Amino acid sequence: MAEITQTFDVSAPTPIVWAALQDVPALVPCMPGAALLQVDGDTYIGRLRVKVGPIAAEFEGTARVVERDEARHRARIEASGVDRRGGNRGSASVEYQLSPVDAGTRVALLADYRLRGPMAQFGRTGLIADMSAKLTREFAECLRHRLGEGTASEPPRSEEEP
Amino acid sequence: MTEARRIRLTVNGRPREVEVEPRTLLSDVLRHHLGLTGTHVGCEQGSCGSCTILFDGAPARSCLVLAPQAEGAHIETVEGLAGPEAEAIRRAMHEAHALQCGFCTAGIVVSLVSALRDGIGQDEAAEQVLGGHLCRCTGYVNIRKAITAAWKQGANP
Amino acid sequence: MKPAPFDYFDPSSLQEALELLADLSWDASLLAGGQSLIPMLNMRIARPSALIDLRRVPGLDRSDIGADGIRIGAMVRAASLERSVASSDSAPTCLRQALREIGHPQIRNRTTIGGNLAHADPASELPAVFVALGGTMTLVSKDRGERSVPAEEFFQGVFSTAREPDEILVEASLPTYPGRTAFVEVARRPGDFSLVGACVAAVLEELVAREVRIAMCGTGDRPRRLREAEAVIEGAVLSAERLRELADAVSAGVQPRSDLHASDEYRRAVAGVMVRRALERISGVPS
Amino acid sequence: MSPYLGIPVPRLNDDKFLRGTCRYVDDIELPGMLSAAIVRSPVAHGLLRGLDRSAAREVDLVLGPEEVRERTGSVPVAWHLPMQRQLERPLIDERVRFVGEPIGVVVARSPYLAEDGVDAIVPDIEELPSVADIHSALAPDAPLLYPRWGTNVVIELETGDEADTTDVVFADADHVLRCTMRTGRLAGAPMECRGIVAVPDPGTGRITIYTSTQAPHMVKDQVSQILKIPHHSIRVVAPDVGGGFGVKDHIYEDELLVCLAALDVGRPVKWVEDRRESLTVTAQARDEEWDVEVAFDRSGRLRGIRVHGRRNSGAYLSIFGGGPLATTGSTLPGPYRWEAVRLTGQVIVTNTTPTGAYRGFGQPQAVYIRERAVEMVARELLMDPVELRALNMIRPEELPFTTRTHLNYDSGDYPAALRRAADIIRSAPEPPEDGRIRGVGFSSYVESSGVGPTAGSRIVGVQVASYETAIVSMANDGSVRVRVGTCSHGQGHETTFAQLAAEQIGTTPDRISLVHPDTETAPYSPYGTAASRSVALAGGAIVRAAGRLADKLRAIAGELLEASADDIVLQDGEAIVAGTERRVPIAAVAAAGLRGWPVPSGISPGLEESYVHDPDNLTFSYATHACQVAVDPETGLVEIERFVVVHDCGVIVNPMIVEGQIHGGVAQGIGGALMEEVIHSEDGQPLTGTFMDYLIPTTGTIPDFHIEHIETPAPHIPGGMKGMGEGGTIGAPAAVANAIAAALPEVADRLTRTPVTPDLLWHLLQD
Repeated sequence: MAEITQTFDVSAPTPIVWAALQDVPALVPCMPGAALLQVDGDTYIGRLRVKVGPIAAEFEGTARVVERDEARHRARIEASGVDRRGGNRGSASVEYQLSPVDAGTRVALLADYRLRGPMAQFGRTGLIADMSAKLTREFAECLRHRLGEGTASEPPRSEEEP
Repeated sequence: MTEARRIRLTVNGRPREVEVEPRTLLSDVLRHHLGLTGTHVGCEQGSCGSCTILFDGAPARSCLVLAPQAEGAHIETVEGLAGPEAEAIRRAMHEAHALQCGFCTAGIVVSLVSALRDGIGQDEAAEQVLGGHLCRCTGYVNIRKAITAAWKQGANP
Repeated sequence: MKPAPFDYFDPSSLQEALELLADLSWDASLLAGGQSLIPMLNMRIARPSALIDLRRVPGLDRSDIGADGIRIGAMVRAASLERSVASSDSAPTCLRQALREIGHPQIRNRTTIGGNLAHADPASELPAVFVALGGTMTLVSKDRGERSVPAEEFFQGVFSTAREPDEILVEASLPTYPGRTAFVEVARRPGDFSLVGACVAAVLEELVAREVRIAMCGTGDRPRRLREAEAVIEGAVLSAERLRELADAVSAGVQPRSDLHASDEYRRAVAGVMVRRALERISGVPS
Repeated sequence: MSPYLGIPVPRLNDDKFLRGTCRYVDDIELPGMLSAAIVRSPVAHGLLRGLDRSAAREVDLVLGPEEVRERTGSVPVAWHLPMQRQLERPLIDERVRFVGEPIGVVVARSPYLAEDGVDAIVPDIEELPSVADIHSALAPDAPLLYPRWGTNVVIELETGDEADTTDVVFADADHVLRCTMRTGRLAGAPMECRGIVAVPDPGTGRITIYTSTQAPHMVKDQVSQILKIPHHSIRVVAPDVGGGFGVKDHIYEDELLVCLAALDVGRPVKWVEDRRESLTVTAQARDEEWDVEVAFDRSGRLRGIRVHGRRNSGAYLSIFGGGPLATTGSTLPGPYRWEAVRLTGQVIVTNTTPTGAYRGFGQPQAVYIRERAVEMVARELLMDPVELRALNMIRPEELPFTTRTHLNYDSGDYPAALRRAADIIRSAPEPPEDGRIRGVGFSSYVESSGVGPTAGSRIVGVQVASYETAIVSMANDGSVRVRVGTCSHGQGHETTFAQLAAEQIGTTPDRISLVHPDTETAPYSPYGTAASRSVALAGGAIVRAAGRLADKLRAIAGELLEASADDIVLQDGEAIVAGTERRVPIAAVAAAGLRGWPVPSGISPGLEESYVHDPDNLTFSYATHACQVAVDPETGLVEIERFVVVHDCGVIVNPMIVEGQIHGGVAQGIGGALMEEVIHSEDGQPLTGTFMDYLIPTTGTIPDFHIEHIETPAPHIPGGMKGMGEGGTIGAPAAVANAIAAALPEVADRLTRTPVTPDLLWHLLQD
């Protein structure tokens, strides 16, 4: 289990950023190793490949937008998948909150990862926490570039509670 | 390739040949293809040392060697250990009651025999070499006694 | 606990190995000594579709300890380097000490220097030594040829390095270091991965320390130089309280993570202790 | 003076282990044999819908929940306590309750392919919220593992003195010490994992089972009951067994599934547990929390001890159920006089690996609680902990002594062991000045061993027969076969039992062989080798059976030598007319006895004698352990520098083997005190599935020991032996913890959990 928060600022105004965030298929490429296989309303069927050194897993599953509060610019996505080859099961809850700042918009990401199976039982290193942090960091970094059309902006700051 | 490969190796002085999947562990080759079940498998994580064999003369975990890595290698297992050092270690372990359930014993015999052959010091053997083996029965006390006895004897045969 | 199936290749030349690696994409693993990889294969945590065994690649198993430093082929076994280092007077003490902390003799007879470094286990001892002494990794790929990466840039995270998927680590080298060095670690049992390990180097004239190098393992996702801490004693006269200041700076400078075996607070505090003890060892300053 | 007893006879069966010709389960290869792998739950709690096997190719058989449920009865709990909510459960239930719970079996041509098959199967499980520790399991809104109970508490236990009588003692005492203690979860971790080869005989419907077990007859009973196979169709053989320590005292779901699979494919099927399974699925132990109160007077007199325990049972009650908690209760008084002893406790189910028997079985907890508390009391009174113990110890002249918990201590001199251990450790040379802090701690206990009498088992609710039978027979050449139901797996019975028989029959131990544990030849013994019982129960039976055989031999020899049987002495393989030169080899006597003539009238032909041994009491070994540690306060690393054991296990048959048992037992105790702990994540994922994460002692962590024996025979056991196999593990953790506390008085009162890891100790030293 790992909880990671990431916040970053983009120069675009909040409504624009909000709109952009609603286009999930367009965001998928920002998730390293992720691929969208099928869309069904607010449910997205996809695949996520993760690899840390020799350790690799390929999760197939669904992501659903479970909360969308246009007014407060807040939404939560829940995803869960199975790594058929490795017998791992993963689930994640990603929440984002937009707030206007003078420079544009502040994006706060809160991701909560849960893993079951051999990978979760690999005790020694802080592997899972590290993997999740890396995923979220790269996702945030990519979002920042897209949403801010590459304009200079605050690099993501992150905290973790592994 | 995943399909079986022909592996040639020398085991206890005899040239042997097996045809196995490349993922086959050397411990399984020895035990289940060559019938040398004296080498025991205690963890397949490289931690317990029960499966220790001599790989080109040096102690190694046979559970951490893939069959193809042993192509052309000279392997010695507990069954093949002979000579004064081997008998000295066996006698010392018997007389000191250095084994109980006996499962980890083969690996320990292999490591200690090679240490005695290579002229490794007694303390090094009792700390470093024995340190690479887990035993759940003896608390190691009598194994160290056996090392003391064998090394004393090795010094003046 | 048996490995999942994989394709196995044992190329007989570096060129052949590089071509295979280039073709097989992200899902191939390189096999050196296998003492870290094979346990992961057995537990099926690692399940590469292909293994490329470097066992038959010529020229990777030579090491050379000379006046201009140490060059170690990727396939040199820890045990054999241990022997060459023991018989050399120019090899740094910390290397000898760190080598003896790698597992047990039965493991060191198989494990290779290249495999140990490329695996980049954050608790592993050797990477800290290479970071502290400013070592260099030589990487080769089919398309881009050879490049050198400083150890500090090579290690990038848990099991993660600067090695591109199509690259092979062929050699690791250490420059000569003019001063004294020491590697000190705390582990729960002899031979276990370090909870915290410190590699320390300093040139000492009287009790003035120069060229100070400090790198830790077990205190984060990779071994790191602790420059702020180094600065605390660089050019200074070593004394008991100076070393205590240093210990505090070390503790402040590391970002350890909690795991089963120790909390981040523990690692933070003990990191300072290890560095202090290592310096006491090489300087003779009593605590 | 006996020629064979009390002698360090080197073990008779070492050679095969030293040369690799021994045979463990995984060494058995049979024609046409297939391999099995177990399908396990990846989640801690959920509704089990089935298995998606669509992707499982290259397998010969898959059995899932449905097929298994159709054909199996329920798995019984063999220890029934009052207020126990679980007496049995299905082999595969409608829901999974811990990670690793078996939910199916795959059979294929090799273990590699069988594991591929397991990988290809995706369990269909609807995940439920889980609880991984006793506190979340007791929370008012906790998810329930067995909703129909309305609670996660499976047993509520109350033993010893009544609440009110205990209150009176506590009210009258000068002081009451209160604290909460915790013993970490342990794994038995024998070096050989579990394993089975199941060999069906389609022609006769019989099945032969080779399995790594401490109790072949228990396995047979369970296979018959759970798989509904008649007893006479089952044969169970224990080959060489690579350690048990309690975790191999019964058969597990895994082995039962393999038997089913073998019957289906009609071919031998082998399954060998891997180390991850051994450390995450095989029954675990301890994992308890205790509220402890000790009432005492200014004078140092111990008055009462009152504890409330919370035991983490894991997903269900394993075979011996709440037995460990009950045993903690009965052994709580230890070697001291108390006016009141009371234990209440709860056994709590959680979504973790089931806990069961492991060396010590509840007694290490009793000793840890009591002996830690006793040294806390000593510290509070500024008394020497040795003097405090001596003041309260039962004196030799008070024995036999009945405890507040109704144990009848047999014989010995408890204070003598304490004094001697203290003298030895305190005469140790001054340690070097190395910046580390030294401390010495003690632990005194009475080991309840030789389990033991049928009457006792009946009272406490154990459903398993606990007497032992020995059959001793002599062949024409004078060689002797000894058959018992206990099952040596490292304890050296092959040697010890031979010495016992040799002593009676007057022939050398090497002429006596212990028959390999096999339900076809061994007398019934479902309890097997466990609970420090083999030498007292089976050994006592051998003394009697061999004695009967010796009487018969003397009678026949008398006939041959024309002397009175009473004048015949059996020694060194001969029958001799006392004080004469007239003698005849035992072989000649044997030949006559087996031929049937010449034998005296009234003596039946044949040379096979048996004895059923059901003593009227347990045996009570005792000891004091003394330990010196060196603590590095900056790293929290603890080194055991000295360890002293002064003990009494009655008549010692083979001192070398007894000391070996102490070495191994203490080493396991030290492991539990300093480094061993099974850890589950908060959502029930086991995190200690390797020997890199579950740390057992290596040679560097165990010092040489100083051991001294006191020998007070057990008055009620033929031969006078007392069981002692668990003593080291029972006493050591408290001695180690007390030594650390003595080294660091500033943390002594907060040092209340095991294991004492460097991290834990460092944290205690910080605040």
